[in-house]
Amino acid sequence: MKNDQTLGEILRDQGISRRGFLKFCAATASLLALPPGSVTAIAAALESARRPSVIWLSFQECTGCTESLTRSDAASIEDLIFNTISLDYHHTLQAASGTGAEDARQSAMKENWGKYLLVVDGSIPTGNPGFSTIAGISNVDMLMEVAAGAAAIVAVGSCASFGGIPHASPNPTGAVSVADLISDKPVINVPGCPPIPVVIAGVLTQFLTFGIPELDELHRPMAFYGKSIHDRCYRRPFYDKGLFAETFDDEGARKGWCLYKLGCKGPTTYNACATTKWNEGTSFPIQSGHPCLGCSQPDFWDAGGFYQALSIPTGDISRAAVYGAGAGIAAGALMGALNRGRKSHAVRVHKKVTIDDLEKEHEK
Amino acid sequence: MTEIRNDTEFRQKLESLDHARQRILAARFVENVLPFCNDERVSRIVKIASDPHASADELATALRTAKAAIIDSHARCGAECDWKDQAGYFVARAAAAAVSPAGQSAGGPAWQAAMGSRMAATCRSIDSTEDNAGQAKMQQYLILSEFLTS
Amino acid sequence: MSGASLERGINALKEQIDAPTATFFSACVHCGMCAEACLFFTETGDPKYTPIHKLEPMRKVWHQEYTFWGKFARILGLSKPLTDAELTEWETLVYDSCTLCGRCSMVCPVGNDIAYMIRKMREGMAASGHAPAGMIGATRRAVTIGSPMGVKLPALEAQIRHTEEEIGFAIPVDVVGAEYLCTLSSMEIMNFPEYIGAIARIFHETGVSWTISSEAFEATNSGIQIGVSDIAAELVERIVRAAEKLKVKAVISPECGHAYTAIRWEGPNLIGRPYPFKVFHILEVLDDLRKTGKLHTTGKESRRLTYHDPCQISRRGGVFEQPRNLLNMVAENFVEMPENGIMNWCCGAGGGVSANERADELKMKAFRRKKAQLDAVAPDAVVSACANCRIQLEEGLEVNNMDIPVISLTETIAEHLAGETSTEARQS
Amino acid sequence: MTETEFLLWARGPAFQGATVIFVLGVTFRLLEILLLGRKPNLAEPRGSAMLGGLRTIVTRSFPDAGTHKRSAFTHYMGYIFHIGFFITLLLYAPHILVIEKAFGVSWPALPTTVVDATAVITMIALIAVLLHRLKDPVLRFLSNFQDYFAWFLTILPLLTGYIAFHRVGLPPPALIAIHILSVELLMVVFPFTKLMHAFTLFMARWYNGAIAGYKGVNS
Repeated sequence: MKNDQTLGEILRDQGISRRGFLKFCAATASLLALPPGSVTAIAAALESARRPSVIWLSFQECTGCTESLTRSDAASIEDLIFNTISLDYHHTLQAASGTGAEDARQSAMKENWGKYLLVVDGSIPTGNPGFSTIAGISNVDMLMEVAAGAAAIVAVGSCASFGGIPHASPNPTGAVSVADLISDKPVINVPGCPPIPVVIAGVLTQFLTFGIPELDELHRPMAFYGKSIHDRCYRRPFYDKGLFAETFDDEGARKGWCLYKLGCKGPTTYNACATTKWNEGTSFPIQSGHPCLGCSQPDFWDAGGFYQALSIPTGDISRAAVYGAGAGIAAGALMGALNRGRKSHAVRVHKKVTIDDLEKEHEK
Repeated sequence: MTEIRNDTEFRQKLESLDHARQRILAARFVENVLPFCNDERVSRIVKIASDPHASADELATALRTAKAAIIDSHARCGAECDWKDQAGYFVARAAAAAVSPAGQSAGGPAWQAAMGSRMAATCRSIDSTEDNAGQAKMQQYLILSEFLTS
Repeated sequence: MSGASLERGINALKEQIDAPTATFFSACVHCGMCAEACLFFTETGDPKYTPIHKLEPMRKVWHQEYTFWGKFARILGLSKPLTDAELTEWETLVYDSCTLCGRCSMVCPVGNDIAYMIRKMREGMAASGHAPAGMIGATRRAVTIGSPMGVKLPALEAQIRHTEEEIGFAIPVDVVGAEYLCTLSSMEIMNFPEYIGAIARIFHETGVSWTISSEAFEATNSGIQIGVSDIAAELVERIVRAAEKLKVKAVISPECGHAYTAIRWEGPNLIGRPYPFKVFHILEVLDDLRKTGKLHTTGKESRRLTYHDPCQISRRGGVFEQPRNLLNMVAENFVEMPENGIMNWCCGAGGGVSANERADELKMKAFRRKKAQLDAVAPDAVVSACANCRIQLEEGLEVNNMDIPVISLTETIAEHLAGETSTEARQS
Repeated sequence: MTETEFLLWARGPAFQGATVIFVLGVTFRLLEILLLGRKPNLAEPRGSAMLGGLRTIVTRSFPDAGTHKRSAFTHYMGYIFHIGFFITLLLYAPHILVIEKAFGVSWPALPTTVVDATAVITMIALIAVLLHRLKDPVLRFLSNFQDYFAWFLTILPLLTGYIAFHRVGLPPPALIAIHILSVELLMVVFPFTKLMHAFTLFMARWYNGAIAGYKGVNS
């Protein structure tokens, strides 16, 4: 891997025609909802982009994000991009291991100090450093060390973005997200469990060409996380008409009606599943008949059950009502008794009103 | 001097008279009990009633004043009753009957005026000892018989 | 310590407040619709005459005495206890501007029976010395003399003698074992004695056995108007004793509004026991005679007649079909006022307002509501069945110089009696 | 406290607490009222009090022509916002899910866009009612703090619900949480304000109808 070649030169070495490359840039431009005119800008930027050095740190993660990233099942342009960027450290993908791997990381950092891109997946345990280490170095220390020289950090997956499953209560390892620890460097969250492959590639492309993309309040690129699943869901008309599947295999489910009643978190989940879909646009959870879990939202594991709507009570309301009624009856009976006592007292002390009692003492 | 023995006969003779003469007779009956009423409007009404040539609208205005006199003199609900004032109220009603047009009430103006006057006399006698009611009836018989013979 | 006092007033209110009262105060949503049903508001436009507002003092006693929140607020000093000054201010609202007509109770969307509560609030007002002078005088006379206007037995006997002469047969007095005991209201005895002749002739014609009691001829009950149940019970007790002594089967309430409410509906609850006899309004008796075919009338009034429903008889009493049945017997041109029957508009003088001089001006203003109804119908005469309504209608029409005679339904029926004792037949 | 935790708290313990206070408060107030009791009527009845009462509960919702003409505005606006409020509450799919989760009963829902429109109409009617309460001399004279506070308590859930539905401003979980909190505020204060008329109305109408029915009058 020669570091000084530009992306354009490398692609041509791989036999990618100029047209093929421009087609990829057009696809990405449309994906990012950029105007057609920007295709040439993307092409120029990509072509001349120095091969960025990328250090990929994996902490408390299930490698799902990496799996989604590499999608070993089919080679694709995204694949080639990753071949062309200088992925200097990825302890799952790289051949080296042990001190060799660490030396490669140290040298990459030294050479590209301040310019390399740090990609993190997995959450960082702060409970006890021993929970998760690489080469004897705790994730926290390694993150701090590598982040110091990074130009920007991309947190891939819900674990790195919001803490993910390790962070789910009771969060035994004290797992936190990247943004919880790093505040001096720009952090781009690419949540999802896992995120959509094309979204990861899209974010990196957008970063390479335009730098830090526009982010929402959860630091997620607006290009992919600006709209909720609900807004783009093909079943939305059923929701509007009030046609819902009541159970997983009932008539409504088979007719593809809205899965809101089965706990779909589409309305409160912001991601690109409904548009870009998964596995090259084959399908996405709702299309396959399963409610969206809201995996790109913080704490979606603890959001009160995947198969319950987000806005329904979690506690036992009828029991609460029974307790309320019981207490109410007891207190009410007491107050009622007090009232009756007070009233019968008034009746007892009643002095018969005669015609001499119709005027006040002095007026008589 | 035809003798009138009882009210049935008294009423028959009154109802047999034509409206104008009944009115004059009614005026006489009311005049008889006029002292019981201190509302001078009533005495004016009696004068108009007793005038055989009184015009229709004179009678109509008299009737309206009579009605006003009735309203002003009737006993107020819940107020302490004063039978002397109440006598005045019935004199006013008798006067109103005298000047009311034909067919207004059963028995005709003369009979109504007679009854009203007798009621006025009854009211006067309530708080006092003498029996005005009986005298009023006899006087009415006398007035009628004098009227019939004249 | 005799005499009225704030403490006795508040105690009276505490006695009167019951589940319906508490429900009503908890249901009122301040929607203002009761104002639109009250002629004292519609004819003056003054918001203070809004019916529910007239109950504010009692609402405060309820809130402070019978609710947790109210008691708590009072302990914290957030709500001040009722003062005598407040009751003084409310006198003109609870008495002068309310005839207990109950129209507000018919329109309240949440169903508050506001008249039911005004009747109760007056118990507190009277016991604390806030009843109007005129009504106190009338009540005193009712208890001491037997009639709110001071009509004594000799006066009634004189009226009876006069009527006997007029109708030509005797009027039964103190007849033991008669079927009906007839009571009379002072207003009738004084202003409309023809009523006595009318019922005498009707009962004579239809062969009804009846009597008047010399011990309890007075039907009215100023106790329920002023709001003193103790006195009201005493007045009712007199009639009950007389009825029991004369062993009558039923007592007839005359052409008077509140007398019917007092003897028919409140009486048994006032004296604490059901009657051993029935109670009817005179119109109920007449209609019954009509239904059983005993009552025959001839000739029809050609004049355009309309009927004014006295509130205590129709809306608060339930006697509203009978007058129509009777009127249709004797009137060919009977036309209903807009909003009649149980939704009629009050004449403005009931519930003791006519006995309260302070309310005279307001009473005449309130009459304009009835004037509007009469303008809409333009009758030749107004028929009604309450002496107090008749006086108010006569005065109101006079003040508005409308020349419409006001006649009694019972007297009109009597005039049209078909039998031998009617005026035409008497010649024989 | 992230939005999700905020929402979890709002729809969890907070909603349970509000339910307890609501049911406790209403039961307490109803007993506080009913246990005052009522004297039996010794007069001879002409009609049936029970039937009269039940009858008035229904008929009092349909005023006669004269009464209607005199308070047409109050009638129309009152009907619109009450019916609108209940449609929004009872015929909107997510609400039905809440009821189903709480009490196990469920029924079909209206299309969500229809409910959304109804909520808007309801809010407009409520605002109209407020303006009327401020302008009309009788209403301005009668109204106290509680009237305006009850109005606020009623429109708040509609407003926050509308915002949550359209996901404007804050992230949706926060909006839903705020909406649920506004409902809880309504539930907690409900028993101690005139909102109790939702329950006492039926008792009051029954008493009214019974008192009149006993005397043979359909009130």
